[in-house]
Amino acid sequence: MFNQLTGYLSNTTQTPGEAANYTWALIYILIVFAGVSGFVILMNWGERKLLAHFQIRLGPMRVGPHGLLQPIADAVKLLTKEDIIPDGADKTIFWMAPVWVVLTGFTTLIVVPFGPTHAVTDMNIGILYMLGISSLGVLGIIMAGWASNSHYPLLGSLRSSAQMVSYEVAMGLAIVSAIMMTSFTAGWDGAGTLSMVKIVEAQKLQGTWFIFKFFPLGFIAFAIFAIALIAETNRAPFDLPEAESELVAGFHTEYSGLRWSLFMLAEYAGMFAVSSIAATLWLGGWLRPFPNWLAGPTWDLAFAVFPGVLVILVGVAAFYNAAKMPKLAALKPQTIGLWVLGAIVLLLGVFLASPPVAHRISDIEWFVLKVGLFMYLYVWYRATFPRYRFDQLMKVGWKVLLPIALGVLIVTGIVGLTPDLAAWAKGAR
Amino acid sequence: MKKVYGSGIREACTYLGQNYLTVDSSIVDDVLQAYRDDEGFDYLVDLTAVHYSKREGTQFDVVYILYSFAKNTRVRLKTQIADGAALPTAVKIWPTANWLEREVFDMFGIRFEGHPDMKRILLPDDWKGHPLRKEYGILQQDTEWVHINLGIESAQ
Amino acid sequence: MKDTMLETNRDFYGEEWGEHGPTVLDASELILNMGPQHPSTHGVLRVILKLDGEKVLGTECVIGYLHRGVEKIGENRTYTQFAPYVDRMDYVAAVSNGLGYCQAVETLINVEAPPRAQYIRVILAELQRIASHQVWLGTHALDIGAMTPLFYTFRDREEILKVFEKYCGARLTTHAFRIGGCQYDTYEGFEKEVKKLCDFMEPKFGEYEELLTTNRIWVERTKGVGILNGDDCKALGVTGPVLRAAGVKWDLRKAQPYAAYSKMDFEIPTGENGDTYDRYMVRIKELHQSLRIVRQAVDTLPDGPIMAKVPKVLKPPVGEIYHSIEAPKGELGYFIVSDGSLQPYRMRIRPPSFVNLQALDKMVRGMLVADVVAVIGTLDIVLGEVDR
Amino acid sequence: MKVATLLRKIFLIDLLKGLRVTFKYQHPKEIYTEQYPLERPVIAERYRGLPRMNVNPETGETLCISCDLCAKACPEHLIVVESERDPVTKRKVLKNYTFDVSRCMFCGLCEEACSTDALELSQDYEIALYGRENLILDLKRLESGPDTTEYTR
Repeated sequence: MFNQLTGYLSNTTQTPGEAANYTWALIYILIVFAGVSGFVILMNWGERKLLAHFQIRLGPMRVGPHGLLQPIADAVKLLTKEDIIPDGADKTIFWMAPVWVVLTGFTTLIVVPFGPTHAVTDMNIGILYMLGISSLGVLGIIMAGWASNSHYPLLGSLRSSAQMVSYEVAMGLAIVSAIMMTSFTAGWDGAGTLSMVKIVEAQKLQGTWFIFKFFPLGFIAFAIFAIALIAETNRAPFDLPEAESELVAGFHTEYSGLRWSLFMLAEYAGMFAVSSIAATLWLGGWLRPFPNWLAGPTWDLAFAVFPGVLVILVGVAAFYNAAKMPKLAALKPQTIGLWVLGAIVLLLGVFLASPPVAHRISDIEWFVLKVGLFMYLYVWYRATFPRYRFDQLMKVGWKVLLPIALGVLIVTGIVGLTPDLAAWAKGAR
Repeated sequence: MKKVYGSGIREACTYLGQNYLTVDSSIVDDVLQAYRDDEGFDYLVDLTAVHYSKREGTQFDVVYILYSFAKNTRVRLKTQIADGAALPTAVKIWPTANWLEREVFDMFGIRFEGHPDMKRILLPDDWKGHPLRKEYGILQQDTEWVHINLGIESAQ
Repeated sequence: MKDTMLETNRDFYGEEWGEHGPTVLDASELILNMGPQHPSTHGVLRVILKLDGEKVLGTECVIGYLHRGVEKIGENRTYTQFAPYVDRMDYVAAVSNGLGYCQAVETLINVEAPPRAQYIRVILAELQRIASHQVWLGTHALDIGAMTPLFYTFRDREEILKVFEKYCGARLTTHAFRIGGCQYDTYEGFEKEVKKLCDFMEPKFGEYEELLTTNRIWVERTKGVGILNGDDCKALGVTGPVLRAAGVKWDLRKAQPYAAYSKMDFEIPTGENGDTYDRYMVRIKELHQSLRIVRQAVDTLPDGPIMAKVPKVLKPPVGEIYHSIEAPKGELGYFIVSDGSLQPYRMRIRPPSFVNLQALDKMVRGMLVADVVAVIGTLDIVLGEVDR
Repeated sequence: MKVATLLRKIFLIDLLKGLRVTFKYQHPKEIYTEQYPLERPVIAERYRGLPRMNVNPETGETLCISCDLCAKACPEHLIVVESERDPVTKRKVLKNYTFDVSRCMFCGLCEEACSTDALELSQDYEIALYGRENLILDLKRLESGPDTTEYTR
């Protein structure tokens, strides 16, 4: 037991799942669960704040410094709210739906590779597993829509299912083209991989992120995936299932309190999961940027420390803001809170930036940074675009994305095989 | 401008530069049709009524305001009917009249024959009384309705 | 009330809709109650949709949730006293309402407001048109899913409201004009401030357009949606930008000029197809035209009195009059019958929103649920005016 | 032209244009929100707010001459002027004056009707109170002005 606990700390080749180290696997599951939940809370605040800034507003400001405690206040509110089950609802399914959605949302996360060893487990069919489980989430949405016995949720859930089915095709094809790229790794004998960890390793070995591979093919595939992932997570401009101005709140119209917050939790977890697929497949997962151009141990250290330095900067920004706060009696607790927050963030940043820690977990930090980039894009899109209509959404999915994805797939295959073909032609002659 | 329609036309004059025509309620339909088809008044601006409670017999004036895009002129057509009497609907001439006639029915209780959906529009369907009649006080309300549907004694 | 609704709409709902709601889920038709509490019915409009899947087979509007009996109030107030009430009909364009009312009563008592008052009226009414169109654009974009234009338009509208507040002391329900002219003269620096406002506005309109005009999602959502051609518009009595988008070049400011509009140089923007996109473009162009009018009016603002000679106790002669103006939403008419007393005998208001809303059914038949929302938005209705 | 439109479509120029606008406005200095109790809006001079009865600053006597014009001008009939005739001077003396702000729509007609500048709609806009009955103001409250509200979180 103890052995299992300490032994893994020095293990730098295998994920706990692979090493059959159940204690650490459990710890990782808890870390991932807690981490993603924390991320959801942060994201909740971040989205509101970001969206507000896009829209020349301030966003939450009153609860805690710069509204930082707003998610907690909201959580308390949601937990203490009356839990309403509509009269005509199918109670069992109504009860099951949010649980199901959360379950599928979090189960996908066990194969997400935060680092070469930082994943709960590494399956050899990792990406397939992720796609499969995440598409099960739609079942929960249909359950919610059906069980509510109300028109808006029903329409919302039907839209959702149709949308997921059609966008999964384009998404799958884009993924296949990335997987195909893994098979061009020198020394792998043309064998690709579905394992999330191996996909990143392939990018490391090939010395390029797949977004830049066979430019612009990798980029197009990435773009298709980037569009499909918004549709997959029901976010604007593809947020038809919850289209606020049409269907009130879509499939979760009849939900309130805790159950509703479960849907939100699942939505953000789903966003995290899908973004992590994109980061893994095209943005090099946990790999730091510029591995070839800025190589060498000095640069390695610099890049390892970089995320920690970012956190330190956030802390400094908090201090700066606290110093700039108007000196009013009413704002005193807020100012003090901001000082304390700045101190905590600063300490965290120093801890993360200290070289031993940084070396061990800088890959996690890079991964989270990349996912964070996607989160920013999510909010940015939401702030800018109108919503597609249902039939237009289908049109974009089937008539635009699918053909392009197919074309990219074929061209990728041809381009990738050209050296082999040339060699074969030479040999044949 | 003014057309001769036998004895049906009671009065045709201009007040402050605005033309109006008073016709008998029996020929209102024909006159409206003629105005649209022959004179090109293709836009029914408004349809409303006025309640002259002190007048004997024909208590209500129903007013049609017509406009012609081509001539850029407006004309008012008035007809007088008694309480409880009905007028032919103008919906088949101008679809606009649909809601306007419903509003007149709602507010004055004047029925329009042949209207596709003659029911109240602004007030609740089972409200009693027609508020724009002169005998309906400004503070008056259908207390029974308010009591049953809103569960309060008074909405004021 | 619900049950009686069902009773009277038996043929609309179909028989299986019993007393307790839909017990049988009919696979072919779905009755969807949109409103009165719904995010995008612009107030308390209730639209009952008959759907086949998401396709709209028919609609029925239930209105009157905001009925306040403005016409009845009008019969019980003196002419002066009624003026603040009209502000509360179309509450996003209060100045236009007040302008129409004052003009109507002035016609009735045969008084003309002095030129300076006329110009001030034009300036404020056009600023109000801009503000109203901005509210429309923001909410319409929000209906279609673009959240941000709402905040940008409301920010810019705020500047107009600040001018209103400085001029007449209120932002929304302004009560800016009185019968016979204006109560207030311009404040110090009014001209400069309005000109600055115009310069501030122009680039902002460009921003709205950058966000929407060429955006492919916006174009797809609006082009070919809710088509209403010119003949339909005339038959349904639809006026305002909706009529102009259908290609009918008709604007009361040009057709029957009132206030100082006859001295202004401006164009009437028109559309071609009469779809939602054209209506959007017409209104955007109208924003620019309004700015043009405001600039001209400020430049040529004459000096002189702001109030005509109107008796303190207003007793118009016996008679009746109809006067209408081009409100931001269409033709806003006042039909006033006077019996020679202090109070109007009959005060009929012809609201543009009420008549325009009638066209909803024709516009959305065969469209999808999402289009209903877009069409309600594009009609630019204000429920305060629909229900009065 | 055709090619240009096509290229614009492929490179998503239309979408990027919108994204640029929203990106630009992220800057904190563009924020338009007013942090209300901390920052208070500047009220225009002509603002029509809570009514106030002015008193003669030297003698402290009311300026109201009980002419009842404001009550007649009010569309909502919410002003009640109570006065009695002074037996000596034969002039009307104001006894009480009630103003029901709960029904007031701040149209300013009473202010315009007043011939002595006694009644004025002041620039106080924070007039929310607990209970409708508190909004019926009598002469004393109209003269003293509103109770100042302090905001301490």
